[in-house]
Amino acid sequence: MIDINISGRVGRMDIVAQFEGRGGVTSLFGQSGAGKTTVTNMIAGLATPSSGRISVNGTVLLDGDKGIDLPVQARRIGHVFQDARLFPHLSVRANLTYARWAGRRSGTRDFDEVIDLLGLKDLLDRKPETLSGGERQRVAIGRALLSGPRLLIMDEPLANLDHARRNDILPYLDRLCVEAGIPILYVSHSIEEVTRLSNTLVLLSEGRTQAYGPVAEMLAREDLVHVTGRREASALLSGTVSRIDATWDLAHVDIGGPELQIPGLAAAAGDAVRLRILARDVALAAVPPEGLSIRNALTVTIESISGETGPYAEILCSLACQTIRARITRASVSDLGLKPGMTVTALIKSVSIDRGQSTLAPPVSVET
Amino acid sequence: MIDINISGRVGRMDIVAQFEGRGGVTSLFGQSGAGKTTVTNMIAGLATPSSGRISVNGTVLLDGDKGIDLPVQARRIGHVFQDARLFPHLSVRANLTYARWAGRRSGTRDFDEVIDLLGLKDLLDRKPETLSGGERQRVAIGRALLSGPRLLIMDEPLANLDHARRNDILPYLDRLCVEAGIPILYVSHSIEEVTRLSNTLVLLSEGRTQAYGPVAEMLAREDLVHVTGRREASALLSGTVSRIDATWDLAHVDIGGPELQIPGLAAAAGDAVRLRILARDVALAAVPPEGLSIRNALTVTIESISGETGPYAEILCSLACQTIRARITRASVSDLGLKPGMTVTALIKSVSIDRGQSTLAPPVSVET
Amino acid sequence: ATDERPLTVFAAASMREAMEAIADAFEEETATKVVFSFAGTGTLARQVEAGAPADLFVSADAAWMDYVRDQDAVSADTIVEFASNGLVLVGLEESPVLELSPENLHAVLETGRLAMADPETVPAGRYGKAALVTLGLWPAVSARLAPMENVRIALASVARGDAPLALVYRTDAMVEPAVAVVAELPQQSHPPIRYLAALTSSRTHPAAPAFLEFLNGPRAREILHSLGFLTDKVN
Amino acid sequence: MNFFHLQPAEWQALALTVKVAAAALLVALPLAVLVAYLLARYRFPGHGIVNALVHMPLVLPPVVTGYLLLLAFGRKGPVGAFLSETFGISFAFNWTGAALAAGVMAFPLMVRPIRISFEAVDPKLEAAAKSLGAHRVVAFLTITLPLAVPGILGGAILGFAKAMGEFGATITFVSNIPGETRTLALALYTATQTPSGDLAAFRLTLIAAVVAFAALIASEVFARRLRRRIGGDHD
Amino acid sequence: MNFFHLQPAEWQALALTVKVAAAALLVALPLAVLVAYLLARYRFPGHGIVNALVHMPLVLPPVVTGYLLLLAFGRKGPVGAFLSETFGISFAFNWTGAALAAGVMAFPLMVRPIRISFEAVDPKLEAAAKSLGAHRVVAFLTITLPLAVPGILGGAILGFAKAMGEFGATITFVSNIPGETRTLALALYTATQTPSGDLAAFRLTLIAAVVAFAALIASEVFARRLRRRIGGDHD
Ligand SMILES: Nc1ncnc2c1ncn2[C@@H]1O[C@H](COP(=O)(O)OP(=O)(O)OP(=O)(O)O)[C@@H](O)[C@H]1O
Ligand SMILES: Nc1ncnc2c1ncn2[C@@H]1O[C@H](COP(=O)(O)OP(=O)(O)OP(=O)(O)O)[C@@H](O)[C@H]1O
Ligand SMILES: [Mg+2]
Ligand SMILES: [Mg+2]
Repeated sequence: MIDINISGRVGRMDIVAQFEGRGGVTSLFGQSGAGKTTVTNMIAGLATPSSGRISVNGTVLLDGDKGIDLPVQARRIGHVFQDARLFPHLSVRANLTYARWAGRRSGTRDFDEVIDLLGLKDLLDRKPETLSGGERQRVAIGRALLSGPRLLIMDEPLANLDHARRNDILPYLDRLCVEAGIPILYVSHSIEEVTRLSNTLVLLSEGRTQAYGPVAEMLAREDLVHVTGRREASALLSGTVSRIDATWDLAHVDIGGPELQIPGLAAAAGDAVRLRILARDVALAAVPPEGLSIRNALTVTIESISGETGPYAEILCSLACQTIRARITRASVSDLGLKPGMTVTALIKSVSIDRGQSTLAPPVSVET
Repeated sequence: MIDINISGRVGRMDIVAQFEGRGGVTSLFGQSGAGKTTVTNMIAGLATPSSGRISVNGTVLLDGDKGIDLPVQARRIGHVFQDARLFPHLSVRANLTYARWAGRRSGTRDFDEVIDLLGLKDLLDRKPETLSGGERQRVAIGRALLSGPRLLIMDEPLANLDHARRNDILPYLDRLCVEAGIPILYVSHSIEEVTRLSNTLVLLSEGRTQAYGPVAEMLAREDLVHVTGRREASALLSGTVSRIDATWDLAHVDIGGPELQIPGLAAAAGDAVRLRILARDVALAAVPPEGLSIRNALTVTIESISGETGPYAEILCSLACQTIRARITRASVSDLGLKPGMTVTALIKSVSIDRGQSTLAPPVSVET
Repeated sequence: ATDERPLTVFAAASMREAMEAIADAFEEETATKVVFSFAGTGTLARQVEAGAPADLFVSADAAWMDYVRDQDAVSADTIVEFASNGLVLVGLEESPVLELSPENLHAVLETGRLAMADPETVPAGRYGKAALVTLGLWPAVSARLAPMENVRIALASVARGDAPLALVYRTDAMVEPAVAVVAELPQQSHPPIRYLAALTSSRTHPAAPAFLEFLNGPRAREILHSLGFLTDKVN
Repeated sequence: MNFFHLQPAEWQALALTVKVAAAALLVALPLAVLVAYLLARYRFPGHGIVNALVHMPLVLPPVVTGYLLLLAFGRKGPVGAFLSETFGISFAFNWTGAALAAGVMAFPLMVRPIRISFEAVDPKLEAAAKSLGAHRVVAFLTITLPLAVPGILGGAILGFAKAMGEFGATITFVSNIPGETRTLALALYTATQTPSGDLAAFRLTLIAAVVAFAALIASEVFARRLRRRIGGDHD
Repeated sequence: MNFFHLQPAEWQALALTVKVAAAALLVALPLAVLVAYLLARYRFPGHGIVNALVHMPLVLPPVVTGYLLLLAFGRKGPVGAFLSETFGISFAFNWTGAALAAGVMAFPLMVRPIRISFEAVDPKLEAAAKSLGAHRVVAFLTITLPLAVPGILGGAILGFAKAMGEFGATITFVSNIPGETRTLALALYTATQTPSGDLAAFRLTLIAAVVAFAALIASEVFARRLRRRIGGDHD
């Protein structure tokens, strides 16, 4: 639980940020220069808002009215800065353990575990100056993870990391939220990262929070497409793993009636999962087709068709209490004669689903 | 044309880099810590290789044997550093125009054009310290663009930028290569960016160039998947725009027989284009299906099926001298009874193609 | 003879008051302006040797005058001795008169030091040491010395109570109201304290000989006398 | 006498000089670090006055500073009286006084480079340290202080060199007592004040030069090692 | 006489002091910047010796430095004779000599802070400038030099303050000639040479303090404005 309501000013920009994260990962999403870093700095106590209230898991860090203003060192926020900000005179090891020896904080994370995760084993005795860009970023993440924080702020922590490394780190952050119950405030300009990770999405634009709420809801909101971006429109499906097909390595996920077959999902039967399905990965068929390599064919009802200018149309479909989005060409809408109310088949390539979008659903956010 | 053959040492890592870029964008791709930045520094003259030869468009910048070693300021390389490296005491404007007033270089790029592209108009009188991470990166790009370089080195220049901004900048870089004939050496850990932009892909691992060559070739090479990454296997199709369907805003692209319909392609009839098609966006059908929203159904012949462990299989298909890759589940391979030699239908959602992967093919690289 | 340029005199800093008074009188009489460069005699001697633009050199120490004479930096035949001085011991204003004996000195210096000009570097100190040796007092005080860079500071340290006793010129004792003379050292106990003046070899001012003469004349003697200098020898 | 063989008096002066300079450094350096930090990071009322006070010993002739020290720290001086009554500490005519004079004179030379280094340390790093739980004092000690080492070392070098060479304030404040306050600088001065002292002065100059040279080399080596350790070495 | 009304002699000394200090700064600062840059960025043979030479005036008592200057730059000194014959420049006993002495004494105080600032400038920025086509000299002038301004300013302040207060080397080298070489510091010394000079000394101390204070305030304001301009202000 984080509860933020602050306002202030930096340069010529007014900052007005008001949002709640109900647990798990809260993502701060916005364009370059939208004020994301500034907001995190105010929360961490590094910049002073002119007024407001900040509380994390019930602990009030700032309350302008009550005169509460915890100093930085008392806020217990693990902060991964956008610019790494490693201590140049200390070895990587001393940087990583700084909170322990200088901050008297006993991290709950195991040192070796974090080192392993971030691939820092060979760098421990080096000085930050000799590290590559990505290495520096990883050390910064490790330092924050090992500081025993009550809240983790991560400002574009994966910008310089390759996909393989990202895919190691993201599930770890997931687990951190779930197991250790540490809320994460995650800043990113990558909607993929954001939707993959977050429970709550906060949209920031020109210093103001435009809207916030559960990721699925935010992505579905038409009025926010200018911020979330048309291109990556998607839907989130919640479901439960009904069984694991070991032969073909497919997980069968019950999404409230129909089943989806998902490859490469690290889950066990009974787990609650969230599946992010990109609109552009969903095709529609007027009649259920045969002999396709596409394994997931769902019978859905067309709710609405938003046909703007440009080549695309966005089709909102419903199935068993859930919503799915399809993005097809306007030409196809016309060819197939699609209309709201029609029953069609939504085709989803199994392979498309497993793109790092599927995660164990954090318990706090079972939205169904 | 850039021609690199250098070796040297940094810390405990030996650098051995040998590659040629035949024009356009040459991408240096490798994991964090692979030595990408070090190689670019050696090319720029900021680190000294122990031996080697560097030439750009025929001009020799370094030749250990002949004793040629141009100093940094004579190499005329526009360098976008991974860490921006703006001059902290100068305004954004003075940073951008530094090459002009301090380096006596008359840039060929128009100042206003670059400012517009990068959205820097409101920042011109600010000091770097007050810029956000993304703003800083954009200024660094602008500074390099305006330096009238004979070679542009860009070290992860878009890491902190949102998609919208990326999609403004990437086509510009494209044009820069084509129109101004300035080769670009591009460092990135994002295979998407790399394949979208590059003509030549150089794979770097542990300080050594593993392989280099045309992007399509490199992505198709099975022995390099551990570097290029399994997940994003793809194929590049070369073609010519045959006509533009204005009603539905679709470009029809002739790929040597069959035609593909592509939305949102900024091209005119007659243009040569390259289409990157991700393996995971290709589905296969045993019989040509009817009534689908999927517009591109190509008749192809299965060349090979690589069915490894794990849920996936990789199908290499050929059509009209070109190759296309499909990634489907092993379960589907079995269900449909796919075998090499079979003729099947490859289904490609039109919408999937337009993901920033399609570019005007730089004239130097018409590989067909 | 008047000249636009002032006459330049390099004079020992300890002579400042006297020299300025004499210069004023000289100017009154001849309308020739005199300027001084005051510093330690040793410093000035080396400068005169190095060709300083001095017309006259006034030394508080015969040894340094010999030195510059040997270097031909002053005209040997112009050296005159125009004043001399005596040595006294001073204490704080109400201090009783002190009988000069090792025991007495010992008693006074038990808790404090004898402030005096540095016996090794400053002429006043050299004379003082010679006197103390002659009087057999040296062993009693040598361990309790506070050698000072100049006499003024020695005086000041008594005036401030840092030292109970200072050995200074009688001229100095006369001008510091906070101290009182507790003993005079006999003139015979030390080499004569002589103030010498000479024209430098590099002099350029036509009035230089006139000023040297004036310095050695009755008007100057009067002034010197009023400030506590001994001029009887010259008389 | 072998030219390269130090005489006892020279040894004494050398040892005393090192003792005085080291003591001055030891006491003044931490204070200088504190003052430099305050001046660099805070704007408090009186900022300008503190800054001016720090620089005063540089602007005033050393003799004046020495004299002011004498007034304040002498036996009867307000501070001196208090210190001697309360703690039994006395600076008058004592090597500790020489160290005090050297420390005061060296102080501005230490504060400025240290302040420059503090100003060059990015306060964001200290903020990062605090966000990791470090108390502001701990953050200062573990981050800002080590990063300011080039300035602290530079200040220490200037301060030590100055303390070794300090002359005017020392001789005025604590006199020129062999074995107690006669440092190399004072011994050297002593030698130059005698017409025949040239050889001795030359020897002492050599000794001072050699010591200073050794100290400098040592500090450079130390600085280079430290810079490598703190990773600021850009070579 | 109004206490707050400066006397002609005081005016003269004040004007001279500012002239001497400014001249010393003007000539020595560029040289100090050059030497500091060389010491900071290059390891050449003789690095240690240059470094030691720079610090020498700090370690030696000023009197010795002044004496060495007298030997070298005096009318009969090798350098002095050469300069005066070839260029007609003479340092002996005129204000340019005072400036020379002040400059030499201030030199080490300037070099160290400047060197610290140079060492703190990331050489990668200069490399970036070169990659944008700037010649190494241009890159130095447009990047490294402006970024080292805190150190240069700090060095200038220390140097100016020192030049204003320089005493020992000046009086030894160019003597204490009113209107020519009698700066405030020397005038102050002269005043202390007479017991009646206390008031004059006090006035001169005040003048020196006020000037120094004004210079400091000005430099701080200038520094703050500059720091804001170069964006290094972290507040
Ligand atoms: N000290 C300052 N003076 C003036 N403007 C400032 C200052 N600090 C920040 N800004 C401006 O405030 C805006 C918000 O900055 P912030 O760093 O919070 O952006 P951001 O959302 O983190 O962007 P990015 O994704 O590029 O890092 C930017 O436009 C920035 O230029
Ligand atoms: N001065 C040095 N001393 C020791 N090792 C160094 C030094 N400089 C670089 N290295 C190491 O060399 C390797 C290559 O560094 P480089 O910066 O070229 O990597 P990179 O490919 O650019 O990585 P990234 O994508 O993370 O920026 C890294 O492992 C780095 O730690
Ligand atoms: Mg930011
Ligand atoms: Mg790199």
